[in-house]
Amino acid sequence: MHSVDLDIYRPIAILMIAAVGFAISPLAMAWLWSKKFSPRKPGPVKNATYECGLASQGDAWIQFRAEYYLYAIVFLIFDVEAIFLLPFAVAFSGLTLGAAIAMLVFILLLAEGLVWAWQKRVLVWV
Amino acid sequence: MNLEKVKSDIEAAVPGCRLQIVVNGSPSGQHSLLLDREHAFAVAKFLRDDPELCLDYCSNVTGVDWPDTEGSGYLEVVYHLYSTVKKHGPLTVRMRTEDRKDAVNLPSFTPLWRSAEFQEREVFDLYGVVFDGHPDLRRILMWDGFEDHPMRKDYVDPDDYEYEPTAHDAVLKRALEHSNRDEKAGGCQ
Amino acid sequence: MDQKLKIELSQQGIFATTLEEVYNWGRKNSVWPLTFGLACCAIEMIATTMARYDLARFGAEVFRPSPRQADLMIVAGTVTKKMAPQVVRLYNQMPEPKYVIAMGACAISGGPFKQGYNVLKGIDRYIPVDVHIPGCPPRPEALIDAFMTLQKKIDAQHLTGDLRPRHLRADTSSEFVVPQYGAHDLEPAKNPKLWNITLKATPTEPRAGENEPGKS
Amino acid sequence: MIETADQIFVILQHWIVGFAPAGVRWILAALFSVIAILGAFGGLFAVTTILERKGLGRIQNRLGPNRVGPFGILQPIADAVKSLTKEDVVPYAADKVVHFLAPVVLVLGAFSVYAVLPVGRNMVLANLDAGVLFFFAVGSVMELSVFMAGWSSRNKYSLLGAMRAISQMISYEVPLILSSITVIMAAGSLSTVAIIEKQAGYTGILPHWYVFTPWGFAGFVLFMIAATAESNRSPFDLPEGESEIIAGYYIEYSGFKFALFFLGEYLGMFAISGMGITLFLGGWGAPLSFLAWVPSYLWFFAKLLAMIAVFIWIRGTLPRLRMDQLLNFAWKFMLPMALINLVTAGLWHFLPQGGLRWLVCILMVVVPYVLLGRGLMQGQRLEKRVYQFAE
Amino acid sequence: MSSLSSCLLLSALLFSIGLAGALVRRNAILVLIGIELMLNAANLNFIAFWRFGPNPEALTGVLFTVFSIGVAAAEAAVGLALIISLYRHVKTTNLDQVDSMRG
Amino acid sequence: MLGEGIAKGLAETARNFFGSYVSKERLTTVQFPEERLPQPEAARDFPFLVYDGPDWQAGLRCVGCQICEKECPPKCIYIEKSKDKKPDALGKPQFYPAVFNIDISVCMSCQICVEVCPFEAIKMDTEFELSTDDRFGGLLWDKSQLAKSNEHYNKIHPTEAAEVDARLAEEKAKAEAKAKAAVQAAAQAAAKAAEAKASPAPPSAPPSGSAPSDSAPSGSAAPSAPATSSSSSTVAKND
Amino acid sequence: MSATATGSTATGPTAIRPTATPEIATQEIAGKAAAAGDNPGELLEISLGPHHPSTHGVFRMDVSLDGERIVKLKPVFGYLHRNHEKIAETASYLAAMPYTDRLDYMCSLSNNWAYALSVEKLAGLQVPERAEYIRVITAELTRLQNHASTIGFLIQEMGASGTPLMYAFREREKILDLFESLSGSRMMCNYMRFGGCRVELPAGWLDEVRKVVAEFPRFLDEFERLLAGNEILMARTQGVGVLSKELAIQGGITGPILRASGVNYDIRKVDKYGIYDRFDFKVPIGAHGDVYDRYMIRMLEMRESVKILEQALRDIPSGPIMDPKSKIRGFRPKAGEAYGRIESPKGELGFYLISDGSPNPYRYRVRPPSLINLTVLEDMCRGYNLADTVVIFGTIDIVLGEVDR
Amino acid sequence: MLFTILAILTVAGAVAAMSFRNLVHSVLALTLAFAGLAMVYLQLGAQFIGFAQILVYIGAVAILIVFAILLTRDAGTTSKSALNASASNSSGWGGGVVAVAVFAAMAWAFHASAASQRALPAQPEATMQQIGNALMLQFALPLEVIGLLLTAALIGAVTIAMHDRQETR
Repeated sequence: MHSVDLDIYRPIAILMIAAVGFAISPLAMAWLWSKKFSPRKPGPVKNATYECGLASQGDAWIQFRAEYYLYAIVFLIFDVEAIFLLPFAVAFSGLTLGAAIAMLVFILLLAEGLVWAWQKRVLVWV
Repeated sequence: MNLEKVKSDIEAAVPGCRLQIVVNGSPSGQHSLLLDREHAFAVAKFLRDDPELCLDYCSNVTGVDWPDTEGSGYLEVVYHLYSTVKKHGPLTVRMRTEDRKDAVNLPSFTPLWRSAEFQEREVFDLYGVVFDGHPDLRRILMWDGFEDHPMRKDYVDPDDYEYEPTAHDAVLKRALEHSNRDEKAGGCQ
Repeated sequence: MDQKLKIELSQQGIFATTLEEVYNWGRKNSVWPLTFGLACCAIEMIATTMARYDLARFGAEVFRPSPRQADLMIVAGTVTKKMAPQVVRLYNQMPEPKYVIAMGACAISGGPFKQGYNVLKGIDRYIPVDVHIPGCPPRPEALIDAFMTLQKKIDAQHLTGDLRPRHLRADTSSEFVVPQYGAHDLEPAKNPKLWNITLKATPTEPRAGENEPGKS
Repeated sequence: MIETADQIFVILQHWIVGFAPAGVRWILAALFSVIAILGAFGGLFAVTTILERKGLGRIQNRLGPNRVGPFGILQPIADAVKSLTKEDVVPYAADKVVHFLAPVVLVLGAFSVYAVLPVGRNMVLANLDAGVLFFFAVGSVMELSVFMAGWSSRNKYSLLGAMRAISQMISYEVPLILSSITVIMAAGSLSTVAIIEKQAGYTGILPHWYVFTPWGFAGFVLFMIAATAESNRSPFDLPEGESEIIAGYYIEYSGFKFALFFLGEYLGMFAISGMGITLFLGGWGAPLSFLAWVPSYLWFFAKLLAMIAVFIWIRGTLPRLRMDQLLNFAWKFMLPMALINLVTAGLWHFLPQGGLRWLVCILMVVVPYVLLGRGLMQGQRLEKRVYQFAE
Repeated sequence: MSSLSSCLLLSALLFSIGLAGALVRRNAILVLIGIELMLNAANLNFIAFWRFGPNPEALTGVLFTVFSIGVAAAEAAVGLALIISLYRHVKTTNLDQVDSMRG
Repeated sequence: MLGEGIAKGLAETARNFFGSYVSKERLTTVQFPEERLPQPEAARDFPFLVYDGPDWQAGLRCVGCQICEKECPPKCIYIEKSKDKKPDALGKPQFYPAVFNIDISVCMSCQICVEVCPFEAIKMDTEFELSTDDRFGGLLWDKSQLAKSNEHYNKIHPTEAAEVDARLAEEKAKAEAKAKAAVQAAAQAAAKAAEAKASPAPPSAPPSGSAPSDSAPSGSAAPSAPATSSSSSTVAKND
Repeated sequence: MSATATGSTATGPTAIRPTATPEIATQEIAGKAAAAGDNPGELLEISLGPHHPSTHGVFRMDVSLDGERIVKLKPVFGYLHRNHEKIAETASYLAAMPYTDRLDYMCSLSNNWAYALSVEKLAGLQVPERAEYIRVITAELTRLQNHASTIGFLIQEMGASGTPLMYAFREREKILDLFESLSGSRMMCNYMRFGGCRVELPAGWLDEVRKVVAEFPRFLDEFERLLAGNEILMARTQGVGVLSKELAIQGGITGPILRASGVNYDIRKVDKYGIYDRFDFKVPIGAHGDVYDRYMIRMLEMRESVKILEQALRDIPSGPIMDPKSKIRGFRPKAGEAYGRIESPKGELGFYLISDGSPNPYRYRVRPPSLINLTVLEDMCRGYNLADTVVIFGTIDIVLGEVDR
Repeated sequence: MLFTILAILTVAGAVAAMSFRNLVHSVLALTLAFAGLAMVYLQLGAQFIGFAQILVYIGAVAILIVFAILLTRDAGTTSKSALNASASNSSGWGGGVVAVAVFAAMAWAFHASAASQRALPAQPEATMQQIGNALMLQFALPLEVIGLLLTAALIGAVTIAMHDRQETR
């Protein structure tokens, strides 16, 4: 069912494959170099986690504060808003004032969420 | 600041304390006040809080080792006190431990002057004076498992002088001792 | 590269020669030091990277704070016994090829502080040092000079053959013993694999006539 | 002649592709463009590193690298050779697969966005209908790769760096998209090519770039600030904040993997600058009408280099923000400004042409700027202080 | 070979995987991931029916998907917030343990 | 207004950037191996031993008194005093350092050895390009490496060296005068004695005493040096 | 107390942090181990240092982070403990002088002066007037270069990619050139002696100094244009790391940090050591005690130092530079003790010497400003960000050689 | 052909996401599934939806999940009991059976349905312009509703997530 439409993605696919190749080929070269000339020598100290010259104590994978999450929520909401704004923006020049106002209301709704979060001191990093 | 007057003031304020003026022979003329262990904290508190003296700033804490004095010797801690308000000083006060082995306890002045915190830890680390009432008395300069008190006069350096191309005097002696030890142990190679 | 070396290399084939040249050229011109200052010398090391002396001209201003990305450890200052394990660990954590410049008297031998109980008498008791710069502290120019000495040293290294440097050999470890804190001293007090001088260190007798210290 | 110079790469591509059988022509054509993109921007990365080092050097009263090759231009090659031959250390504690994938994904994401970036007239890999959306969508993959790097290293500093990186990138993505929506509103298309073509033409000698409107200017500034943050450039370089968290999320990366992170970051910077150019600075268009004879791709790269110079200049001047200030700035200044700017752009469309439109729109931009700026400063209680002297 | 039936098959497969995950895995976050997968399967259905449906000009399917994405995002935000809140109280995200702690 | 200070800062860096192309003030880099800043006269790096005349062994001013060894704060000097005496530049028999080692891997360039030396024998050099990969060979300097001529000293510290030379010349003149006086006194005494004894022995000056009478301020080689240098070189061979 | 010091210490936006009064200060130390209980996140235990780009060498802080907020901070010392005091006690009085250069290696001449001053007190030596002027000139030059590079490092730690530091070092090099032509060494000057100075000034040196001093305000202006009004810098520094007046005195803080907290205590004014009573200069006093104040106090102090230098260069007399009673070899002060202190760029630098009549000091003690200024580090950092810690630490301006000795 | 590859990618991602022990790995696999699905959308001619899928799901939802994982200490250290529970729990088996049954039912339904036999119609036009017009003209009210929903979700989620924030300040 190759419709004409799909052709446009082909170069992108090739670009992506090439990009992966671009990243992997030097790594492969480096690997070959290490095989041929400069052997890798892992060791318990060398491959230990770096922590300012000391032996690392405790795990790094710990539970973080919830503050990060609040920002992520606000971001998610506005990211979704962008999804609605984009088609609107494309169609904007052909739209009536009423449609624009409809979008303004939409934006204001979300802005209200922002203002609420602002006033609730959600956007305060502790 | 007249030391005699300070002494009498203290004696009036802290009954029972035994003070002694230690005369300094050098041209600097900085005579000092020797406090007894039992009343030292009270005296220090008086020195800090007395509105006339108002020695709110403890500048310097020094440990001194006197191994040869008075039989078994003693450790001494010297405080230099100033006033940021009256802008006078230094008032030198000193305390002595009983001996250098076991009875090495002295009252800590850290609760009075935070600035003594690290310095007292240092004296503890390097001289082995134990400060009672210090909130966090750990070694500060040497590592935790270290056992000696290196600033004492009778401290013996670790034996790590293998290579000493320009050795002489005490250094040479140590290096020689080292090589002798190595020969006994079958050579260092 | 001297002539003899070239001939020797040409026997290994022109490819290897070119490869070696490119390899050494790349390594010597892209030496990224570790951001690692210990004491007084560190200030002169910083001064070397500053406007007047500008180590950047050699492509070496990329001071990497993480040992994983650094090539050169400039031991700039006194290594105390309390610090020595950390220095060795950092060196171990650097990827090969890695170089060490012992900058200043303290790093080489303990320097003026070597009589101290907490001072390591030379970092080469634990890690191999490529270039020593005497001085207390060495002038920034001296560090640049040492840097160029290191570049020359890198340039003279072989990629193949028996003379190749340590990091190209599979049989040598790139890790060195990290000393532990002991009750009186570090344990071990030296890395015997590195610190095995065959010199008779001291005169057998004090002030004994013609006996020469420092020479065997 | 001018036409030929402008289209030389396009003609070359057609000429080469012409030799191939019809079935594989598209592959060849795509490969030609892809190799051109990889080569051009990979090369630009090398040039930028040396330019940055030399430029910073000049700002700091010194010379910068000048020993390797003439004027030090071979410095990046030496660095590449060194990185290639450097040992690759993967910590034992690390999550090895993710650790390996992170730089690859970063480079993949960084390169993919070039698909919709027109570097010259008729020189775009894929003129997508939703090109700008593609740019932002694929660009968001880079956030994930940064997280992968920081998390998989299992290092405390790298994890802090990763958390910082994600917080920062998500916070600035919203103003980034919102400020570019103003342009989309004006251009009526998400296609990058169409946006540039909308900006073609001149009034007198001045071009019709969107940056020369009140909302466009504000949008451009917002976009570039957000772009700086998105590409982790100073003063928003917190994820790798050297003086705080040592090297941030790539602290445990060595050898060429580390170089790939550098590459990815710079590619991201070029891409986002290129998008800024496309949206606000007329893309490949000449800045003055009588300069239109210069090939279009040269204009694009000239503008890109100018943007890079600004990035370097800013890096040479400013200290880093703190995390809370960074987020405050994003949410309490950038986002409201972007929203207001959106409204301004709408207003611009509905107001009749003339001086009033300019006045209203400028006020719409400047007044919130001043107010929000002041609010930001006062929220932090920032002030210039007067000091007293004793005696 | 892409046709409506294969799209629907993929959608059904995704839905089932999501469902299986949501039912089998006991970690709250994984359950949420499963739910996200199910929503995605639904989105795929919208698109497939739009593409192969009777009047693709209407764009209803596309817009439905847009809205669905919005709803799913909101769902994810609230769901994860709940999980975090839950974790804060019972210090686990394992639903069994949550159950037992409640009981 | 927000951004004002940032703009000011940007202007400042831009000024420096463009200034670096026109003004030396804004481009302070000295490209070290090719360009060098002149070192000030007082510059000091590591000590060296001054010798007068062409022969370093004979001309060393050091008498092995070991004061510098004792005073050296990091204890980086090692001296062994000779057992015999050699005539120095003045011709006076002096001890000399049989061994004189400085471990410059320890030396802290503090100049205290220079200050305490009563013989102007040890001075500070300005050489700093000493980096080496040879820890034990390259950084322990013996007498032969340390000895540098008075001309070298004059070159690196002209003012100070001139003062030193003048002072030495003065001392030497004094010593000569004293020696002469002594000789004369001896001669007179001898004459007296002779007179007293009424013997015809001729008054003769000791040859060694008259040797440095052709002295120049920068201390040319003592004529008597060849006679003793052989012995000193045998000692030095052991270095 | 000056009139300026009456302003209350700033509470600022960080009022969440309890300002430690003397009474609760000790409780706080005692309660340091107790972690903040009610935080929702786990604490991330990180050691900053000993190898960290912004710990000024080999310092270490064991930090507990809640997110990025500091909950607990334990300084760990000793990584540069080079036994300075022990070495000095086994060597002659003179031999300790070059070692003092290496205490605070940014400002060796101040250290020289402090040590010389103490020995002069101990032995009762008189310093000739010209030598006093030379000491003032060198010490103030030292202050200039130290403050300049401190601020450079501070901004570096805020993340500027070296530019301010480079500018600071550009000026520092000029001053180091002066030191080198005076003493022979750039950093380790070893210039002062008991009872005077080692060598007479080289010809034309004072003119060189005049040139540098005349140019220095231009650099300060440039620095101020570059940074003082910068919003990012203000945001990073204002209200950060607030140190209250009471806690500053309690913690024995000295130097610009103390004055930034609003205490008028400058040893140059209090002790009037040397000839500082002859110069007309003022002591800038801060009101908030935050990082910005400490930064600005240093900037202002540099301007005051330039003023002192101008006066000293104008007035310097000719004459001898050494007390004739002083001698280089065989220096044996009478048994006794003396504590001498100066206002070094970092704070009160004191030397406490006990002599037993032998050629080497019986007890030789350095009162290092850097170490004691660190006493309140945890109090200043607690509740702030990781990024702030680095900046707060930077404004304390420590040099590890002095902290650990 | 292409569709098959994409479908396999998507399903593999989904299966991996649901079966990895390490939650972060799960999320990364999930992004793979999302990406595969996005490509399916592209293949079906819904360009906008495809990219929106990437932007929202990979760029935002995955990040959100990652945050949630880091905030609940499940990264890499899924507790053993949880694993055991998933392996041996009878309800787990039951869940699997239910899922398979659902799949079978749906697959049968799709297969049997008449619609699925329909031939591929011509490529519909779905330009951004049209989507925008449709959104603003036909779906203006749902837009407002979704705006309300998003705001409500923002407020709700934030309220839930920060409920003990005041105490810590």
